[in-house]
Order: sequence, then structure tokens, then C-alpha cells
Amino acid sequence: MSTVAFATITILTLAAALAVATLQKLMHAALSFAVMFLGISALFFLLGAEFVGLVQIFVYIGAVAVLIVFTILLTRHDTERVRGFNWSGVVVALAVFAGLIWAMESTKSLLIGPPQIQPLTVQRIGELLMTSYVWPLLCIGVLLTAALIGALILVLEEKRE
Amino acid sequence: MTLSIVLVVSAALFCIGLLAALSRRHAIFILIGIEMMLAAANINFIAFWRFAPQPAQPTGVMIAIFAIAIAAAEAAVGLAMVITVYRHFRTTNVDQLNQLKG
Amino acid sequence: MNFWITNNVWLIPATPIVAALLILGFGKRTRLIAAVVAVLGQVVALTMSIFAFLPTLHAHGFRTVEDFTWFNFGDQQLRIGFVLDPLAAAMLLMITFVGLCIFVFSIGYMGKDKNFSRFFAYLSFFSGAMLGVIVANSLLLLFVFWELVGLASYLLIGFWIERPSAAAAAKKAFITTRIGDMGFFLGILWIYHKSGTLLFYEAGHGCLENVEVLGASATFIALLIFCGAVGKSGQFPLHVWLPDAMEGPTPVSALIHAATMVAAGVFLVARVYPIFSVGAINGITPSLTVVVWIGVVTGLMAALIAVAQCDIKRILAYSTVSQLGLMMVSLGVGGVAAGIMHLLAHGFFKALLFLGAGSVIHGLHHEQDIRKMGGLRKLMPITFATYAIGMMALSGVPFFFSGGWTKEEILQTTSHWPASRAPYYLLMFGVVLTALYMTRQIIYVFLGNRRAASEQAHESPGVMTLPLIVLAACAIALSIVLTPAWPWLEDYLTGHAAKFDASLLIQLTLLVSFVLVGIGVGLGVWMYRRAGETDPLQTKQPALFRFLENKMWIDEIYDRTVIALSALMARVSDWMDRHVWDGLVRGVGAIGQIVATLTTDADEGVINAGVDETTDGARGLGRVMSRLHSGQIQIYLGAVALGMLALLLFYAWLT
Amino acid sequence: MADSVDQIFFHAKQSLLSPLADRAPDWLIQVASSLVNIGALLGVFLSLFALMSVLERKILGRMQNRYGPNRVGPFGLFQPVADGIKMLIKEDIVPVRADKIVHFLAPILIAATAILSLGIIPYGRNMTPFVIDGGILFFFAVGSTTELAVFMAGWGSNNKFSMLGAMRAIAQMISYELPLIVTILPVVMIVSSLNPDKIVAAQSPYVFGFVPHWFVLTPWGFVAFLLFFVSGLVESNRTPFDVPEGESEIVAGHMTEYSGFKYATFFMAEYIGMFAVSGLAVTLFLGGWHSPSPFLEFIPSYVWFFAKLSILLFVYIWLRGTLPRTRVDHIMNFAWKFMLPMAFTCFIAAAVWHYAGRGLSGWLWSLAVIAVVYVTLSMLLETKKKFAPRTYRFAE
Repeated sequence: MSTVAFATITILTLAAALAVATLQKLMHAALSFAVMFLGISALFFLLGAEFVGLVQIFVYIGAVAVLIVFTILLTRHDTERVRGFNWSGVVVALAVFAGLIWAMESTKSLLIGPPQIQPLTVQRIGELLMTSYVWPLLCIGVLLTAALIGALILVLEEKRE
Repeated sequence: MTLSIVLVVSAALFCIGLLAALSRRHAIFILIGIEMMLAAANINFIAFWRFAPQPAQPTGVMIAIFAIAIAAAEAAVGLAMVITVYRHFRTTNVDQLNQLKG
Repeated sequence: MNFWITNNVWLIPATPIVAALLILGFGKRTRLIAAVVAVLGQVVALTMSIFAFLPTLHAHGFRTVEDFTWFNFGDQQLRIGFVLDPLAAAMLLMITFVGLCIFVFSIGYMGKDKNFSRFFAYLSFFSGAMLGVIVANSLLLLFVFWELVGLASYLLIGFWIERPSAAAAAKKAFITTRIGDMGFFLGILWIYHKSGTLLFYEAGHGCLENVEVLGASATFIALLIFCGAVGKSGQFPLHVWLPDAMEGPTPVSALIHAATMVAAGVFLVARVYPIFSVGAINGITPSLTVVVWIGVVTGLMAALIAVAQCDIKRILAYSTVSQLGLMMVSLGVGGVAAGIMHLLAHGFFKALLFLGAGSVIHGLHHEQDIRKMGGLRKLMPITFATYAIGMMALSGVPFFFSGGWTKEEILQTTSHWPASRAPYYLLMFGVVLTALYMTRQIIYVFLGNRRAASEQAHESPGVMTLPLIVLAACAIALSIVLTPAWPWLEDYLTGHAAKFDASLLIQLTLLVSFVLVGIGVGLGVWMYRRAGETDPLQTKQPALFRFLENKMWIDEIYDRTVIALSALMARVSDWMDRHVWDGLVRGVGAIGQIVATLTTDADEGVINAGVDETTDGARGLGRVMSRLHSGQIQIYLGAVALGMLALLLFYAWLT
Repeated sequence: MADSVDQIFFHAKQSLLSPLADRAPDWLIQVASSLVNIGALLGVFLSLFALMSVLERKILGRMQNRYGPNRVGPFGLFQPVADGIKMLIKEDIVPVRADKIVHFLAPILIAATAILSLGIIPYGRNMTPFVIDGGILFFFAVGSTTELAVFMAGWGSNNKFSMLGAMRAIAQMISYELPLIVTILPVVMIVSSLNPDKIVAAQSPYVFGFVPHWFVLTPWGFVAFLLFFVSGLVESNRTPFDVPEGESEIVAGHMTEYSGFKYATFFMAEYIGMFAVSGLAVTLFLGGWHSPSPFLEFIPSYVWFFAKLSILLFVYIWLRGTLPRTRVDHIMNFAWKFMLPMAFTCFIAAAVWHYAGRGLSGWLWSLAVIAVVYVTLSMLLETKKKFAPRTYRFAE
């Protein structure tokens, strides 16, 4: 069951990812981006990290994808003309993929199945965030605030004199 | 389902992200490629947590959560920059954005 | 008798800082509110200082500390705190009082400035930071406030930002003092490494209470800390910023560059005096000897330069540098109390002199060249009278002026220094010079004929003369607690009970200093009695005058050596960046490019066989050539990916 | 007896699945159980949608002194059937210049997300279709996908009105998503769980034996409920916040280029979204399926849930009949300047309530916090009737 699910999800995700990298119409590529993240979230569900999967959907599809389509919309005059595709990227990507696969192949300890695991409850994650990980949490808060302000300032229209 | 197969999937996703970042001409898609690579890294974090000998601290999950937050911040600032650049140069084609002067 | 404030001294620096924030919050348009809030903040700080001062009178060796943990990292605790002891209490009183006078004076002096409220915000901020330096019970906290003081000084020197010279002076002051602070910071790190705490006093565990653990490194630590003091107090060789700092508004010069901030260096040395005196034999340690000689060189050099300056504020600035040197000598030879006494007295009369100068400048519509003044005695009587009092206090006229007693005290301590008699004689020469240049200034500005700028002169309004009168009264009144017959202040600082002994009023050394001042004044009157537009010294000794007028060419020497060296370094690294590193980057880019074009060619060769080949070849070549200079992000990204591959291959080869 | 009526649907499902119980593998049972749940959900809510559409028209008619639909069937109750047939047999028009794929996918996605979000709401005792530990988060994760669907509809139609409507809809949805989420935080914090069942369970006890322990009866809960309700109103694009599809301004917003069954799908998604938000409001603040007092517990739990739900739905209709449409910039200002600060205030007030012992003193303290912030905010936001030239910041 989980193998079938895993295979389905993987195929869906990778297909969507390839669509992102190759589709000519930018809007379609951006929507495949959302589908790809749906697939990744499903993978997280399958791996038992439900919270991360939900956060992923929430952040990527609810926020980042919307941001991306908006950006495409705002820079629309340009989008139809951009058709170029750099084939050297394919070679580099394939080479990196081959290298990574080789590295994994030569590591024997990776051929293990998942152990039995206690489900990771949201409450436990919350407790950890508020105790062991409270400093990173605060730092992330500061970072997000800074990013918010920075993004706002960047897109603020310059005052016309 | 073994650890190595999950890692292969994440490696494939990483390389597709790299492909998108390297090949597309549109600045937004370089950002998208980077997001994909980050997501691939997240899969690795989750996988290593899931396949680690029990009992283990859920460090991988935590890092994935933080990575998502950071990626969101990165996307916001990056896209804002794309819009600013577009306003200034009237293009988002990275081939034409090769000057520091503007 | 313990007031509530003794355990909450942090309120004293907090009050002006809150006032500064309030003023900034009110915005630009509310001039009246700005002035009222600033003065009110200062009044509250003064009141609290008085209540903090009172308990220290009764218990000798009084000290309260309030320590708390700032934060923990690992198993280390970083503790900071506040301290109140006679040294701090006396300084608090002096700073808040002089500060109040200067705040009031500023209302008149800056009355027409468009950035009036910003000025008061900065001034309040400075005052708070300075008070923080005084009450800090931790080297780190002291350092924090020390840097805040530096920041405030930077902001205030460059207050008239539209003047390029002011901006340059602000930058110079900031950077020059930073050099000293670097040493100070290293000293802090070293002392933390050695003693494990940065608190001065903490029930026997503070770093000043166990100086023995520092051992041999105490000398180096002391010298590093002294670097900070050198920078802040304008000691040789980092004195160059202080005269330039006179570009700021005159009240700023009075508050920061005469009365308080520059004294912070002296205060710092006094505060960490135990570190300086570790392993003293006969009261001599290597670090203290350095302090003495730096002080002597500074004092003498600055006094000499002051003789040949023509800007009314610059003369006072060099005089300040010279007096600070004097205080350093006093600390170095073991007379901590004498040094601090001179510091306190100097704070009053130097602020008075600067404010007097400010009044003159204000009356002459911002003319600062003393050769264009003259005959102001009739036109600005109050300014003249108070300025004369300040001048006599600074010159060290005995009996009625505070400066006289403290200077005499310093000379006496120096004469007992077992290491060498040379500082004593050099200081005596310095005293003569001080009297000389002050006489010169008085003659030029207030006596003689009216010259060009004096025609339009007028007396300053009451809000400016009142602080002058108050400060002048203090300069005289302070002499009561400074006389050797009833050395109340000295005993207060050293923790003894004061005794009255009238016989000490008449001493040999007193006679000596009297004679010295007499020589100085007499010489001045004789030299400058018929002074005109040109300086008599200039006509008689042009070479010497030029040497002194140009500040012994120290700035120029720095330009030719230190600054030239750093410019050279900058040029070298620029060249390296352009030719070596950039070449490397381009090389890496080119590798990626070559790989890329190879694959492009192969691909297009397979798909569009034949027809386009020649054109593609030509275009490909052109593309290679142009893309080499592209600066495109994707190529860099590709290079990173290739680098990762290369690393993988490297590991493969390793295993 | 009462218990068996209460659990009648639960037992019905059990007996339906019993033929599979021993023979089939686990995953098959899971799939079958899910299918049963989905079937039940769709059946109930689609008929509720049909009922609602006719009731809305009738109630609005009553409010406006007219009859409303009364021709088809008894009291016009078969009107939806007639409407449905009409929609189905209408021609499906797709504009020539439209992005066909996106245009086609948008209504499907929007309906799917709306129905998905129904899945985590507890409708009665043991009647939660899908038990997820982070159920509330699931609700919002799925809900946030709606924005993308709306954008797809606007972009895919290749029509200026559609795009403008989509932009308005997304702008207001994003703005109100923040107060919507922040207002549930106090509840989540007090219960310390994201699980809807636990949230409902936390509201089960009765104070003094008869006052229900619903969160709406605490100061912070009451304010949060109001804010949540208003945000939900905006999220489902209902009057007075129906700017994105206001027919007098921009035809029908992002739905302009849709016709026939696709249009009906949008319409349905909107209503189902409304049911979902109301259902969540009932779950979070109104005690879920619990009865308001112990002696009414003999009435089955699901009846209570749907009673509460229908009250909220009536308020929706009531508001539509009463209030005029709000201006776009006013909606935005309201969200950022009032709703969000108040939502954070609820959060703080809930913390105060908790640390003051959750008793009477906590009740008063949190009321004080909210009152202070509310007064300050209303003083700060008072505009004194300043009329300035309007500036439009949307769509250059």
C-alpha cells in the first residue's frame, strides 16, 4: 500500500517538477510548481511528518505560489517574449544527478527500512519549539519581520518628484 | 521503501531544481528552482529523521520547519527584487541583467 | 543616611536618555518643549545626583553596588551593574551641574538654529551616556556607555552637517578615538580571560578587588586600557582630533570637549587604578611611568602649540589637551586625588571659559579669530569679568581660584615622584606657558583697541550670562574646599576625615607656583602689550611661530605616514581585486562557459544538421567572447554546481 | 434510547462496513470507510446547498416584502431542482483567447478545496469524518489554496473584469486570512491542541451545572468569535464584502467568463466554503455538538451542531438583506488597522485569562485588556470625516 502510494506520489511530484523546469507558458509552470509542492507534502505525510506537510501546503501553495503568480502578472509584458532555454543547464544538472546517485550507491548503510515510530504529535512539536528551539524560533521571527519590511520597501513606488 | 530510494527522489528533485535555475531565462524561475532545491533538502531532513534509529529527537522535522520559514522569507524578498528590477529595466530576462549600473 | 537613589543609581543616566527620546518623539516643531524637557531632565538628574552625593559624605569609604546578571551563555554568566562611591558621586555632581549650566546657555546660543530640538536631543543623550560611564560597575557596561559617548560626540561635532569641515572633523574624531578603543576592547577581553569577571566590585570577587590574579599581564592590560583613555582624552599621539572637534557648536565644545567626555579618559584611569598599580615598588610601575611621560609630553606640547593659535576656541582646545596631560601626570605619579580634583575644578572653569568664548563668538556674529577682536572689555562687561575669573583659575593664580590649589597640589605630588625629577621641571614650564597664552588671549580679545570684528559687538542675553556668572562663582567657591589648609575634597576622595590646619596655607611650593604664574603673566603682558593684527612672536621668531601654528606638523606627519600607508594598502588590495581575484572568477566562469558551449554545439549539430552550422559556429564563437564578460548569475550558479561535482570527484579519488 | 439515536449514523456506518471487516485487508477497509464518509458529506452538504439556495431567496424576499420563489413544488421547495436542470443544459462557453487548461481547472480546484475543508469538522459525537492531529491547520492549508484557484479563474479567462475581480478577491482574502488565523490562536493556545475533537471536548463541562463552558462566553472568546465571523464573511465573499463579484461594478468578478455548470460549481463552492467556515466557528467557539445545558442532552449531538450552524447561516442571509456593499479600500483598512490588532489583543487577553486562573478574575482582567485596546484603537482610527481624493493602488 505505502509502496504504491509512494510510487504514485513520486511520479506525480517529479513530473510536476519537470513541467516547472520546461513548460513554455510561465503561468502553467507556476501552477505545476504548486502541484509539485502538493506532491512533496504528500510525501511528508507518507513519511509521518504530517505537521511539516501541512505547513508546506500552507506556506508554499497558500503564500509562495500566490506571490509567484502575482509577480508573473505584474511583469506580464515580458513573460510572453521570454522563450530562451539554456541546454548547458541540462548537462550540468545530469552530471550533478549522476554524481549524487554514485555517492548514494557507494554508501551501503542507506539500504534500511523505516523503523516503527511513535507518531509525532503537534503538541510535541509545539513543546519543542517553545523549549529547545526557542532561540531559532525567535531568530526566524526576526528574520521574517525583516524580510517583510525589506520586501515592502523594495516594491514601494519611488515618489515621483 | 528504503532510505536510499527516498534520497534518490530528493536528488532527482534537486537536480530538476538546478536545471530550472540554470536553464530558464526568466528571473522568477531561477527563484523557483532554488525553492525546489530547498524542498529537496527538506525531504532529506525528514527522511533522515524517519529512518533514524529510534528513539530519536525530531531534529530533522524542526529543521524542515525552519527551512520552510526561511524559504518563505527568501521568496518574498526575491520576488520583490524581481518586481523592482522589472520596473527599472523593463525586463526579467537574466541575460539582459548583467550590469551593476542602472 | 541612605536615600532610595543610592540603590537605584541607574536612574541618573536613564533620565537624560529618556528626555532625549521624548524630544525626538515630539518632533521638530516643538522648540519650547524640547528645551524644557532637556533642562528638566538635567534638573532631575542633578537632584538625584545630590541625593546620591549626600550619603557618601558621612561614611568614609562608602560604596554601594547593584549587580545583576545580564544574560547567560553556556555556563558563563555575564554580569553588569552600577556602583556609587565618592569618585562617582563627585563626578556625577560636576557633570550634572556643569551640564545644566551649559543646557541653559545653549537655549540662548542655539536660539536661532533650525535644528534646535535635535540639538537638545543629542545633548541629553550625551549627558545620559556620560553619566552611564560614571556609574558603570563593569568594564563592559562602561565600554558600552563609552562608545555611546563617542557616538554622541560624533553627532554633535558634525551637528552642522552642511559644513564640510564639520563633517570631516566629526569623522576624524570618531575614527581617531576608535583606534584607542580598539586597544581598550582588547584590554577588556584580556582581563576577562584572566580574571573571569568584568565587574569592578562584587563583594570581593570583582576584577579590581583581586588584581593579583592578573600577575605579569597587568602591565599590558593597563597599557591597553590606557590606549582607550589616550584616545578619549586627547593625549599624544591621538590628540589630533580634539582641536578639530571645535567645529561643533560652542556649548558642545564646552560640555564634551572640555568638561566631561575628554575627562572620561582620566576618570577611567582613576577607576581602574588598582590594575595600574599591581606590583608597585615605591609607587612606580611600568604602566604608570608610561602614563606620566605621555602626560608630560602632551601637556608641554599642547601648551606650546596653544601659544601660536589664533582661533579663540582652538587655544582653549589645546589648553584642554595640556590640562588633561597634567591630570595624567598626576595620576601617574600616584596623586589620584589631586588628578581628580583638578579634573573637577577644570570641568568648572574650562566650561566657563568655553561658554565665555561662546558668548564672545555669539556677540561678534561668529567671528573666531582673536586678531580681529579687541577692546571688548567695555562692550561685554559680564563676559569679560567671568572670562577673567576663568583665565585666572586656569592659569593657576593661588588663593582664590580653584585651579591654583589643584595645580599646586599636582606640582607638589610630582616633585615627590621617586623615579625622576624631570616631569616636575617640565610641568613648571608648562604652568608658565599656560599663564602666557591665557594672558595673550585676554589681551587680544578684551583689552587694547577695537579691531574689525568688535564694531558690532553686543553683550549676550541673560540666559547666556547667567550660566557664566554661576560657573564663575563656582570656580571661586570651589577653592574653599581645595585649600591645603582644609583639604576637604581630597580627604573625601581618599576617605579620610578632613582636618583644618591654617599653617598649611603658607608653603614653599605655593610660593613657587605663585612665582611661576607671575612669570607667565608678566611675560605675556610684556610680549603682547602692543600687539596688533600680527602676532609679535610671528615677527620676531617666524620659524618657531610657523612650527607651532601648524601644530608641530603632526597632522601632516600622520598624512604622510599612517594615512599614506593605508591608502597604499587600499590601492594594493584594489589591484589584487581587479587583477588577481577577478581573473580567478573569470577563469572559473570561462570553464563553465566552455563546457556549456561545447554541449550547445553538439546538440545543435545533431538536431539541425548541416545548414546552420557555419553561422552557428560564427555566432557561437561570438557568444563565447561576449559571455566571457557577462556577469550572469546562471553561469555562476553553474560554476557552483560544477564545483560540487569536482568535490565529489575529489572524494571519489580519495576513497 | 437517547444514546442509540445519538449514535445512529455511527452504527449505520459500522454495519455498512461489517461485510468487509474480517476478510478484506486493512487498507481496503480504510479506503471504504473514507468513501462512505465522503459520500455522506457530499450528500448532506449538497442537499444543504440546495435547501440554502431556495431558503435564502425566500428569506430575502420576506425581508424585502415580496414572496420569493413559490411556483415549483410545495412552497417553491423544488426550485433548486429546476435551477440545476437549467444550469446543466446551458451551453458551456469558453472564450477563444482563454487559457483553456487553467480555465477548466479553476472551478474543479475551487470546489475540491471547499469540500475538503469540510472533512475535519466534528458533526456529532464520534462523527468526525477525518481525524487529523493538525486538523485546524489542515483546514487553513486547504483553504489557502482557494486563492490560487481564484487567481486561475481570473487569469484563465483572459478578461479584464475577471482579472480585476480575482485581484480584489485575493487581496481581501489574504488580508482577512491573517485575522482569521490569529483569532483561532487563543482557542488553540487554551486547549493546547490543533485537533478539532479535543477543542470540542474542552468545551464540554458546565459551570455551576448549567452554564456551558463555551469559549464564546469568555470576553476573549466572544471578541474572537465576532472577528472570526466577520473574517469568514469576507473569505466567502458574502455581502457586505462582495466587492470581488459585485455585479454593479465588475459584472461577476472572476466568474464573469464562466457559464452553465462551471458557474454552478463556483456558486456551490462559495456556499460550501460558507458552511465550512460556519462549521469551524461552531466547533471553535460555540461548543461544537454540545448541548447548551445538561438537561437538553437527550437531543442528539448532530442536531445541536446543525441547529447552531443554521443559526449562523441565517445571520449570513440576514446580513445580506440588511447591509450595503463596502468600499474596497475601507475593507482593506478595516482588516489591517482594526481586525488584526484586535485579533492579537484576543490572543493576549486569552493568555491573561489563563494566567489569572481561568476564573472570574481572569474573566474580568481579559475584559479589561480588550476594553483598553478597543478604546485606544477606536480613538486612533477616528477619521473625523476627512475626505481626500481616492487613490487606487490595485492594477496599474
